[in-house]
Amino acid sequence: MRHRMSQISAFWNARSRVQQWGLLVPVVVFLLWLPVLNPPLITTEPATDFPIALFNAAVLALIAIGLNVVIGQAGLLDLGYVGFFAIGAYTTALLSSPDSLLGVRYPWLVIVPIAMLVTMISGVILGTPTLRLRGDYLAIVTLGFGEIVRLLADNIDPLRGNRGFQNIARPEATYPDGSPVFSQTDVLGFYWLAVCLIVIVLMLMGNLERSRVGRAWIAVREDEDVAELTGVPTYRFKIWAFAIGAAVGGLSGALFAAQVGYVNNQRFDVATSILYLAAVVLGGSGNKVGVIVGAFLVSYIPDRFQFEPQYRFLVFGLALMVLMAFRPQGLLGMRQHLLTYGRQAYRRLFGAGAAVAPTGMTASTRAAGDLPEVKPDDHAGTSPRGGGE
Amino acid sequence: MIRRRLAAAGALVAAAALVLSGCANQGGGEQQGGGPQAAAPSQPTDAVLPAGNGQGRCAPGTSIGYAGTIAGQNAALGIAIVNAAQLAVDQHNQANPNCQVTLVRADTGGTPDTAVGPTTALINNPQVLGIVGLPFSGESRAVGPALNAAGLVNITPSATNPGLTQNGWTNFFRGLGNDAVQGPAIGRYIQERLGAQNVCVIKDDSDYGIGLAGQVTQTLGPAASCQADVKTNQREFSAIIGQVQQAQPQAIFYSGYYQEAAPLIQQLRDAGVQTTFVGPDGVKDEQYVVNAAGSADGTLLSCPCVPQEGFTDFTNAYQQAFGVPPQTYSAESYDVTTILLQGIDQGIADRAGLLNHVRNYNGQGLTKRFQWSPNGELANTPVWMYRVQGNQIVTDSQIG
Amino acid sequence: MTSGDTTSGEGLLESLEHMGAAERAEHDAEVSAAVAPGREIAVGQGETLLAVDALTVRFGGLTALDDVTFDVRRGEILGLIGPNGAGKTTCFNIMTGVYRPTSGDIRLEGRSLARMKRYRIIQAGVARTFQNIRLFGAMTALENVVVGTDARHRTSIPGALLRLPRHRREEREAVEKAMALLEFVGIAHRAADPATALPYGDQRRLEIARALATEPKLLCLDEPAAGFSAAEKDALSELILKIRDDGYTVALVEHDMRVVLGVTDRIVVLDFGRKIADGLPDEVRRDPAVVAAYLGGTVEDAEDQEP
Amino acid sequence: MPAGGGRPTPPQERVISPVLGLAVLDPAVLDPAVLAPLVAPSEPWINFDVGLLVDRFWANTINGLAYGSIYALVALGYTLVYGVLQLINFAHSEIFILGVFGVYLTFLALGFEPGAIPDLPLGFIIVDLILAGLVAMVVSGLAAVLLERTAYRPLRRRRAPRLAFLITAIGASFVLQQLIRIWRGSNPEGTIRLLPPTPVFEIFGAPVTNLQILIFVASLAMFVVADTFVNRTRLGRGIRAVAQDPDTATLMGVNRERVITITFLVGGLLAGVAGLFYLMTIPQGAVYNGGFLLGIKAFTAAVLGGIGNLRGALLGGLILGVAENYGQSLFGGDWRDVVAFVLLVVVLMFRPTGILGESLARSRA
Repeated sequence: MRHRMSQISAFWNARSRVQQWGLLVPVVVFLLWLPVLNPPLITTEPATDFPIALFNAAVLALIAIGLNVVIGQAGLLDLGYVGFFAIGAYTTALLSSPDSLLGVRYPWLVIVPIAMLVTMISGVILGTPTLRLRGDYLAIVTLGFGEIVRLLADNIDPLRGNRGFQNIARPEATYPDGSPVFSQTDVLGFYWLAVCLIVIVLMLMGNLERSRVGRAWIAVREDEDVAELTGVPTYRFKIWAFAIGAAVGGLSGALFAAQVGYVNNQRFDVATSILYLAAVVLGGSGNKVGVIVGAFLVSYIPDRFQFEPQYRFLVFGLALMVLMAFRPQGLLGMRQHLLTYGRQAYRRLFGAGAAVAPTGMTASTRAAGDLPEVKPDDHAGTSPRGGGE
Repeated sequence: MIRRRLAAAGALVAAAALVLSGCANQGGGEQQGGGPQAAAPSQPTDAVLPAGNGQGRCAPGTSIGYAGTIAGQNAALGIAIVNAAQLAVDQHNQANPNCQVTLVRADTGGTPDTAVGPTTALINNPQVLGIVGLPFSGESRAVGPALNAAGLVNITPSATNPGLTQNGWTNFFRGLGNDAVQGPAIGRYIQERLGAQNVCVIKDDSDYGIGLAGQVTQTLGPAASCQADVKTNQREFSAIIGQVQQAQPQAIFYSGYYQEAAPLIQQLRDAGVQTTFVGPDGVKDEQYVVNAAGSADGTLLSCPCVPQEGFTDFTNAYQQAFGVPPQTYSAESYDVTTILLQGIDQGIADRAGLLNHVRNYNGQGLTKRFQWSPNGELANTPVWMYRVQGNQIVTDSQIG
Repeated sequence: MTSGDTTSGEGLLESLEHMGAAERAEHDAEVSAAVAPGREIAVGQGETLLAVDALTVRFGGLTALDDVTFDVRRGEILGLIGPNGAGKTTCFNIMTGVYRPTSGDIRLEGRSLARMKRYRIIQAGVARTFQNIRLFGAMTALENVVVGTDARHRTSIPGALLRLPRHRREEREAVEKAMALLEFVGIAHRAADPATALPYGDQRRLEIARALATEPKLLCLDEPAAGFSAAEKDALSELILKIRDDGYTVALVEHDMRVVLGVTDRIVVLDFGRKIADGLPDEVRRDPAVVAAYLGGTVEDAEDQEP
Repeated sequence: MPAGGGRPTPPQERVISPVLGLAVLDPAVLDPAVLAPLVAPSEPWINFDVGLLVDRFWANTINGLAYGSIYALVALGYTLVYGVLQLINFAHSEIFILGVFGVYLTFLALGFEPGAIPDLPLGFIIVDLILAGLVAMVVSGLAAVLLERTAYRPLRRRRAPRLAFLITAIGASFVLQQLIRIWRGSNPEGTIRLLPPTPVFEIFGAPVTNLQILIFVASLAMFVVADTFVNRTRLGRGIRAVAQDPDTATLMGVNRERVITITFLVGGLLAGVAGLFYLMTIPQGAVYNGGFLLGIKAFTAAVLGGIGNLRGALLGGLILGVAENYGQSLFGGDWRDVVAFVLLVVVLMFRPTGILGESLARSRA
């Protein structure tokens, strides 16, 4: 499988951007059409509605893309990401549910930017005191943050705890026959919306990745001290990573709240955060396509194979362990393209005819997913504190 | 020094409360006149049973659905319900060779987000004519609008939040009394029969616990003099015990489930708080008695469920089929499944027909008479008080 | 490590070998224009660039630097030498903000660096390499260098998200410049390789290129020759001189005396955290205090000691 | 009577007494007419009950110290492993709950039955408790070593990145939890209590029970043993050496793999003891997911005190136990966990490496 993956990856990296888009468009169209096709072996019915299963997978994919910014790119271990998802969902609920004390009902499209802004701000609020902490402290603090968000939803009366908010706004649109495009049970519209959002977010994230922002994140992940000593304002970019990751989390929360139409404090617990983490790690932390695949597997497999829901989490835990033992970099290895004009630069370097060679060559080493050689001190985990001593 | 003297005085008051409550308890027992078993109703002679008259005819593949948790959180409750529904369907199919009904199970996981997909699958399955479920109020809220839009009749055997029938859904029926029935009954019981004028209401963080606590607090009025909150899965209650010790109530009402109630009562008793402890149906479970490790004796447990020990046929059949005695809400589930099966036997083959059947239904079940108001509440909802005695939950009296 | 010949500073781009002399000269001019834009060695040469003023650093009870004062002058290569534990790297760490001075000050063109944030120090114009090579392993060589150029970039997050014109201009220039720098240090042919896949010597060169990419006024090289063969050391010396000639000021911590004496314009000697000598290489090698510090032997003896 | 149907109470009807701490007693709050039946905020959602805090100060302190001792024992396991491997051993909470089950199953094997408290002479009970504690230590210790061997060692062999260790730990945590669930079911085990707490004496009017004394003293003793082991014995020196610098330690002849095994073993043994004390305090605690929250709290305690630092773990555990209790009295029972996590964030803001600072090795230097 490793070989196959690397072949695919090499093939992909050898394509020009136009060719890549040419290949991607049919894939996206196929994905959009998938719930309509409802193919016999792939469908999750009769256990659960197939379009809803796909929609849930898409929401998880969106979450994974956002979490990937934090974990995969900036290397910040966030165990409380569900908190941002919850804030997005609750913002949507508060601004549109009749149960809300605010007493307003904004349209969903108006709420989405607000929800993203609110989660971004909460990301900054969480990040400001905590992002000066080293990795493992950050992990436990973010875990605490996720719990705090859940507990606040529980404890603060206007957030209605377990009672929740009903009748949350959905995007408003109707098919020619007058039936709503976006409804709770007929989620084709929601699914298409989710896929479109994923594509848009992917493009934007790709733009970020191929800029000083993405490079700063990777630099922080690789060696924070050196990043700073190379002129990267690490603290600021870590907060940006949190804020941007949070915004995507908020977006997915708003999407989720709209489809279900109901939000309460269930499902925003640590276990859910860890599920998100698993999606990212399973597919390949740092690889945007990888985390989408990971999210799809984490969401779809339990829906598809409901034979023994008893053993779902056992299988899940085993899968994580086995995967880490044999393929710690995830199904698809980590690889970012960090230069907007990198392709041109490499091609010019090796001449047009040799365009395939360098990418192919490097891709084979990278796409095999081999992480860079681990330095001994890295393994022990002690990141050297000082500069060069 | 002053504090110590106060504490001593507090102990006296607590002791007095204990004596008082003890008396009240005894009084209740005497009023019922006789052993606890005598209070439990036996199977009504006119109860409608799943078997019907054996003449049922329906199209092959005709199904009813169960939507609720099977493997998720709090699965035990869901399993007690789905088992009883299965029992009803099996008994029906055995007695009616020309009408073989399938029970389609949809595992909602018990949470709102996971409930939508499986429930939608039921909605999209044209052979499903009616649904038993959903067990919890939260998930019921989440999928209620969709079920209503589909015109799919939906009888819950256990969701007791009063708000569920206030949504204007025409397909939603409740197979038991809601918290607005149980709560005031408990409140009155505490005030009138226990004579408590100073009550601590402790609630958990569930929809159920909060809603019921609100009802009880309202009924108690100023007597509800202290309030405390616990969290699901909390196991250590020293702070709450401190609060109770400070308030020195004459009764404690715990609004929540047995998982937290058991350690709470045990730690209360360990701390020397002997105040009468009252719990709702969520606490009424054998596990409560076992887990309280001898501290549960004297606990009063209310339930909008009718004592099951009298329904020997049902209890035996359940025990035989699943190896365990029926649990809370099993009988309710059995009853509402029977009502759906009745409609199918009468030749109803579409959802609208079955919905109509339930809406106009008037018949005796094991647990009570079933006849619904237009918004889906039962007209007649008995509430019973049980009590823990000698490490057994025994029937005390009907309180509403 | 036998990569000495492939890493020598001569042009290594395959394509360059097919160039004519004229083309080549033109190309080199382009490269150095990109590498050292707008630098004029003549202007200001010899004036104080970095002033280390009565610098004292203590860690707990240990005094790493004790009242050290020296200057780095514009356009020179300053050697900073001394036995192990003399405080050389500590000195670098203070210059780049890794540690903060206990007392005393350090000023770049009159601005104090003592309390400046690290990345601000880089932007102010001090860049460094590391004794134990520290590259961004998940990046290609080219990307490593581009990270250095980012120190001078102004693109905002929205600018990057939406690919606004400034972002596109900066990106294009960054790649151009980074390629030029790779060529300058002689590893342009490895531009597309992961940094960690490079041979040891090339990794050192890559670190230098990354540091140069931040457009420093002062480049601090921390034992750049460690682990090098003789041929590699010669090539490195050549590179350091070339860097100086392109208008940079260089501070060099190095154990290898051949390299130090070969390239430095001036040497500061530290011993047990104190400055014991400061002068031209020839003066320093004859300084009795320095000789005494090096195990009582001569500096020539020390040359033979591999660190 | 369910008039509200989920309608919120209009804001002007929510009575939050301006007098802090007396909100509960405000008659307006209790006026039924004010309360909508369903969403009725029959109390403000957060209290500020200084009176209760003062009143319960000593009781909270005593109880917090006893419960905090359990945190501390579990925290020691986190801190030891972290000190040596820089790994958050997420599965340590499951090692702990295995210990709890070890105690429980020993009770069952000894013939105790769930429900009532057995009537046995004190001597027998003590022997049984010690026996159960030993079994728990063996179970937890073995499980920890086994976990290390099967989950972490292969990763070390492959020099896997750090994140891989953490994910494996999370996976192992899931697996252990689910194995217990499949084996013992998802309901808590029936309660078995051998030693009901009885007050022995009072401190400032707050009763101190035999159980609290036992747990606190025994935990301190375990800590001293662990601390002495790490500081005074040859194996302990090995642990410190590896914590300080794994490579140098290896060069100096320390068998790193052996040290790691020992570290996990010691952490497991301490978790086993914690399991005994936990089940004695919370007899309903034997449930498959019962270790999760306690594990997170214990890890919080370890970080609070300064992870990698044994004394930090003890201090952090005790502080967390006490602070949680104060917070509950002050803000209300449902704010307990919030208090714990906010405390963590606040402490880390001012002391980024915890109260006593990091490092198993350095704190001893």
